[in-house]
Amino acid sequence: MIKYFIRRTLLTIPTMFLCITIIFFCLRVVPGDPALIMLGENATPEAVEGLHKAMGLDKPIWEQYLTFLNDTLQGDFGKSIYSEKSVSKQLIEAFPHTFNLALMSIFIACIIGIPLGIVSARKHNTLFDDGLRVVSLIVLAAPAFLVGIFLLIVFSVQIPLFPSMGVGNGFFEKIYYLILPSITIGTGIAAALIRFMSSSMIEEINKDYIRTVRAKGIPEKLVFYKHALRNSLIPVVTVIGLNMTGLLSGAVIIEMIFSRPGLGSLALDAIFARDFPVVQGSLILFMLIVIIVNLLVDLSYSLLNPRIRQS
Amino acid sequence: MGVLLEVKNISVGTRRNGEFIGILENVSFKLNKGETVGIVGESGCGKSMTALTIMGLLSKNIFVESGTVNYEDKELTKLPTTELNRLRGKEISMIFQEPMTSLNPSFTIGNQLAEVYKHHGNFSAKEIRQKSLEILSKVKISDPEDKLKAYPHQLSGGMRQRVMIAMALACSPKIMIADEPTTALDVTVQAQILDLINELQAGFNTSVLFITHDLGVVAETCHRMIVMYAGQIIEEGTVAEIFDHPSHPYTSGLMLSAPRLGSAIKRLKTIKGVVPDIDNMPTGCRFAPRCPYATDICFEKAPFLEKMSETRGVRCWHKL
Amino acid sequence: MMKRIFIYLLTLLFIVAGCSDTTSSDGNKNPKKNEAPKEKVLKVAVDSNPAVFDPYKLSTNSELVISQPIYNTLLRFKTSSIDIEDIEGGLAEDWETSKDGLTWTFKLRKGVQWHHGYGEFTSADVKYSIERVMDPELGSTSRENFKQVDKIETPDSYTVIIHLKQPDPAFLQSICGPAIVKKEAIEDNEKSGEIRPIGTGPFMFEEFKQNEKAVLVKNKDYFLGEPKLEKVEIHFMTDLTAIEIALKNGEIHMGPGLYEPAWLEQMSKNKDLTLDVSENGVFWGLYLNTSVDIYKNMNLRKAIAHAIDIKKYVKSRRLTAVEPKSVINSAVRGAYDAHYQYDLKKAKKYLKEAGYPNGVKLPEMTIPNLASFKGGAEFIQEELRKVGIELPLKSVDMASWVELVYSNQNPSTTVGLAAFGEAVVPFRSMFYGPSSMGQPTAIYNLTHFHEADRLIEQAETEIDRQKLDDLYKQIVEKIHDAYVVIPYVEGRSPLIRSNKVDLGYDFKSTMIYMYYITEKTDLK
Amino acid sequence: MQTNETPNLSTMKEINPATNKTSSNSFIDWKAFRKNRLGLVSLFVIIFFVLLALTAKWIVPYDPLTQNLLEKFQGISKEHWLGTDLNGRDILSRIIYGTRISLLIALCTVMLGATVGFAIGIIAGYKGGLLDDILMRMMDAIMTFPLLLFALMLLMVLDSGMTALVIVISVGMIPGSARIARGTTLDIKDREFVKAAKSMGSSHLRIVLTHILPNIITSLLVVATMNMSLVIMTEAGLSFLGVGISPPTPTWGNMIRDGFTFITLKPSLALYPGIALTILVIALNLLGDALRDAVDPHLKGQKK
Repeated sequence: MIKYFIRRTLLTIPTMFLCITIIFFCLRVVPGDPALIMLGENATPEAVEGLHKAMGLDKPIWEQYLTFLNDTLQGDFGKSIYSEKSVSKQLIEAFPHTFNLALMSIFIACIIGIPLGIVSARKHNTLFDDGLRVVSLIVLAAPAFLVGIFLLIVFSVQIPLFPSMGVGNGFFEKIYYLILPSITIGTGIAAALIRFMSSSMIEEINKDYIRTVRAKGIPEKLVFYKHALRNSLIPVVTVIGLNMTGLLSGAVIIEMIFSRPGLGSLALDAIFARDFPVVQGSLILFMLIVIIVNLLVDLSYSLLNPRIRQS
Repeated sequence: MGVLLEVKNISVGTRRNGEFIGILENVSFKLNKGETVGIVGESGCGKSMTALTIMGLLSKNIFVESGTVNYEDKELTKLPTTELNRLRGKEISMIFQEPMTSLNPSFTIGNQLAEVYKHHGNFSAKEIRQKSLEILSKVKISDPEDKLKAYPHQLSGGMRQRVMIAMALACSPKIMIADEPTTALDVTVQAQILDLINELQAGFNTSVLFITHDLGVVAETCHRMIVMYAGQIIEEGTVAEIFDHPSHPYTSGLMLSAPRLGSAIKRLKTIKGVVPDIDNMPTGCRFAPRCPYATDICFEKAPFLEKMSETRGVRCWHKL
Repeated sequence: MMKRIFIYLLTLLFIVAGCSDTTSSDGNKNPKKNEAPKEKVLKVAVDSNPAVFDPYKLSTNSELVISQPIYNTLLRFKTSSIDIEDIEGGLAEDWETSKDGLTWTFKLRKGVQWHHGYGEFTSADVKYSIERVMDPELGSTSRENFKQVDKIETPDSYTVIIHLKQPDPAFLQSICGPAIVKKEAIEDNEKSGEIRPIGTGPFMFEEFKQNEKAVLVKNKDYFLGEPKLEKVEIHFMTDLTAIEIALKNGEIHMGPGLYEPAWLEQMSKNKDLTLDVSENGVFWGLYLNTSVDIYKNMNLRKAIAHAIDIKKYVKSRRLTAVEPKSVINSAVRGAYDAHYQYDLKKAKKYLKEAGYPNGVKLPEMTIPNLASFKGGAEFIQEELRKVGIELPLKSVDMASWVELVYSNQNPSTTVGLAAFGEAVVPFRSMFYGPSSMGQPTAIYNLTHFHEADRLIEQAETEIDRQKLDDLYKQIVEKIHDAYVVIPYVEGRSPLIRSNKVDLGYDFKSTMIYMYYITEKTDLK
Repeated sequence: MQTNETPNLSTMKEINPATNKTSSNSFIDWKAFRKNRLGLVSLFVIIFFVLLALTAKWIVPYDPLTQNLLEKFQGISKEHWLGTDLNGRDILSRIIYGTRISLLIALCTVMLGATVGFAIGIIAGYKGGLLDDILMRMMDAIMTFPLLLFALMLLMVLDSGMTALVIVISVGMIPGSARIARGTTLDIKDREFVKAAKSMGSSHLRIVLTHILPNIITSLLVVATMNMSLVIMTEAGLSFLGVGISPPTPTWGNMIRDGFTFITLKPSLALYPGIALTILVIALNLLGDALRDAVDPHLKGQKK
């Protein structure tokens, strides 16, 4: 099993290298010059020149790329062009908020998605199942920012139950502030989970080993919740993993609506301000999160499925 | 010998846009204590369906139209699942054809074996472990200690079939239904499993309902045999009687198309034609279109299962 | 079974680890709803994220809002006024100017302390600050206003004498610009890489959290008296709808409003919110780039100018807009009357004379994708469509738009500019030949208009009021006759505050798109 | 005792009425598809939207671009069935006009993304070896990118016209379809009939065209419908971030964006295009499901 993992991690290195290069060159090609933006209305040409030298943008592309590469490998993402604050500090500050949001959303998605998926599988082909399917489709199809603003208006303005902005400090307050945004994202993923859970559950129920279990006289509840559920959980874990990437990029808009700091809004502002070091830093961190999540999914995959654990 | 299980005029089928389509047509037979009865027939003749009807394991869209399955004083087809579950695995158990897919890949053998004991008796964990080891050695599985911790994919086909048998016989049931247990295994393992079943059958004095398409297996293990064709029983009797003198053309056709070691016949005889489709069953005798001896009557009037003796019966107008 | 429990435990563990944010530096760990109720914390919302904290390089409004309470300037406008007459002493108690306007002497306040124990404020700090603004390396946004400064003398620690090469009518208002900073503080920050602006103002910088908020805490020994508020939190909320909701919830006390009258009407109905509109309007105009061939044609420019019904647009904006009076902000001294009469027949006539009898397709105009730009541009596009002039629009993000404008590639531009004080400053940057975009000495001359260069040069050094006003009149006339800029609205930025806020001054106008926060501001 | 080999009567599974007639699994079994009610309804909805898009120019009650600033934020009225927006333009006509662009973008993006993705998938699956690894690593690289931010950056490079939008979003679609194509190719490649074809010396291209492509076409269709909904949502997201189609052309995305600023004043401004978007996305998903069922016989038994 460990050999399997080493191979998987080694495979990610070329991917990461490819991503870093794409990020670097894509940014250099994007129109808009950070010095101009910073100087705003009265940016005199020599001031622009001075800033370029300060930012090291005057050096040839290849040199910039090489310095960028060996900095990144040593984990130093450089300093923000504007505030000269070190990028890694900004990332460390922004990362926990996105991480909490992602985790809480997945948590809510599982709490809603998995049980409803099971129920929909048990009550297959009934009215309830069809109803659930349509509802989950509506939630899946509705754009996240509409759902978000809807929750905000109802649960924050009309019924002043939840705060509409900020992150709060202290463990419980953070959760309290997380509820609305994570429900917005969570329901979307839950909808996908329901559909996936239900179809994978149905597939398991019709497998041969279920007939053996029933022939052993095991009560229907156990047949369903012990045997069928266990095997149908495996593909669901991959769905969560896949949704993770979508979630991180979707979080950008949710962080905007709920005025939450985080990796998404950091990257977004940096792109608009052409703050290359910050963009590079946050996208690389994005990438690391996704790769780690995929590894975690593989880990839980083998945890659940003994056959892979042995191979 | 007391009658253990009696299947009376069972008809099973499904409903497709309103119209009822029969799969089994009033199948009746008895199973006595300690006896092994074989059900033989081509694939699709309904032999597995009969077994699933007894066990109450029919899939959702197939149901029992009429007829009863009596076991001791209970009528199995009407029993609610909770009560049926008290019998299944304890008094009537079943093993299946595909050992590769019949065990849950995510649980250890020990876990799946212990389940049977847990639900059919209140044993302590230690007792369960003890009984599991005992039953595993009974089915001749080498070093049962490791096997308890092993996962199904780590065992060979034959080994898995032995585990299935162990699970079936764990609570020394009165009846064991074996649905083509050896078909998916290669010949050498097939023989070991058959010997094992015979040995255990004698040891536990369990009566076995053996479903197969292999006449050789029937000859070797069964006392009585039933031949089924297109959802009907067309011939029944002791193995000796039928092998000695098959009186239904289909049965004799089956016998002749089975190659015999050392027999002079070079080319095997085959039965021409194909099993009729269930949603357009021929009127009259269902074997008529393929029967060399068929006459007009066979096409118009459906023959009934004529009882020639206590054990013997044939459904044919021109018995051989 | 064990496996499943283990997984649930694992996820729970993650959440606990994730939430108990190791980097949270603020004090109280106990999860009370917010600080002790009695502690007065004013919460301000701004709709952009600060990027720069150097007071001489401010660009977004969030940076202006953060710096305002931290720093003082030598002289300053009376709070919330933009009238030159209202200029009063700031860190300088008193000042005089020599008759020839070349020497300015400032008497400094005594006993003013820098934040965080950086010592007493002296004339050396003033000298350092002004020389830092003038330093080309730094590239400060207001370097242009100090080009006449010859040298700065500090005879003693409480007097500063500034000598000018030539008299500068706008120098008085320029002195109110740059914040006075402390040399040692700036050097310490550069070494530590920390963000910690140091000033002398009523509030001191405490904490900055990227994309979340900046926290200022009161400066107890502020020379104009101890501030009433305990803390000021400036929240960065990029979505206006989120700000509106926070205002209604009371989570935020002050925030920017939306230019949409229907929205403002609805907000003004809310009984615990007050709506203010800043009197100094942002002057929005369509600037035609005459370096582009098609716009060299005067008749075409005339046709465009007369085709836009400014009154209708201003009327549709109701209280957040006034009709532009001149070619520059009406609050500017020297903004003499000059506007184009809306007359479709005239427009069509000029169009025919310009050689486009059956309409023309203008080159594509790029605008940033901000609501303030989009509304106006779409209005102009629609007005021109009625006379057969097609103006295709392309919306890009701010950075790309800035680059396009600076490299003189935008054939026409709509932009909103704030200006106050002497007209010579906007004339110098917007209508002076050498300031045209794309040239080495470019400032913000989008139209490449240069017919009034001589007049502007004279005005730059004319301190006699009568002569100066006469020059302004001629310049406005020349710009107006050239039809290079077509003003369409003077937007007045709406601001919203909770009734709990007592500003401590009566609000008239603002230069930082937000209420000023002073030591008198209080929370009821 | 050595039992000799008995006639191996084929061990077909017990009769299962639903799959009685074995349909060749490469083409859609329209009979089954017709039975799936939800699938049919969604097909009609999509056809309705396509018709709407095609005839947008003629059936639009008002010119979607004309503003009349005095009639801003009107509610539902006789002339304006869905009221007017912030510049006094008729919302209904803008939604109809928006359909045209949103569907156009969805269609082109999916086709571009799917074809490129499938091509890469087939080559990777068929060739295997180093090429397979390289291509798959590139797919992973794209997969790890946050689609929205990546599209945002690309859009700035290529300026924000319709073609740029299509190219940018289709990049996000490629990895998904490539993976599916590769999976199907690997699966079919080892099948006997492909080996047989190879042994008869038919060229690689012929094998791909005759054997692999037909089987993939059907999953291409299923993936296409699913991705379409993803594309429309991404376009809406991009417009929300302020990038995407320039004004004044209405797309559902930028209509929702404009409506968003006045959500508390007049929620319908953002809700109406939002509802239209949701209906189309649901229809596309249901159609995708129905197609997948019609294609994949083994799943058919359980569904209805």
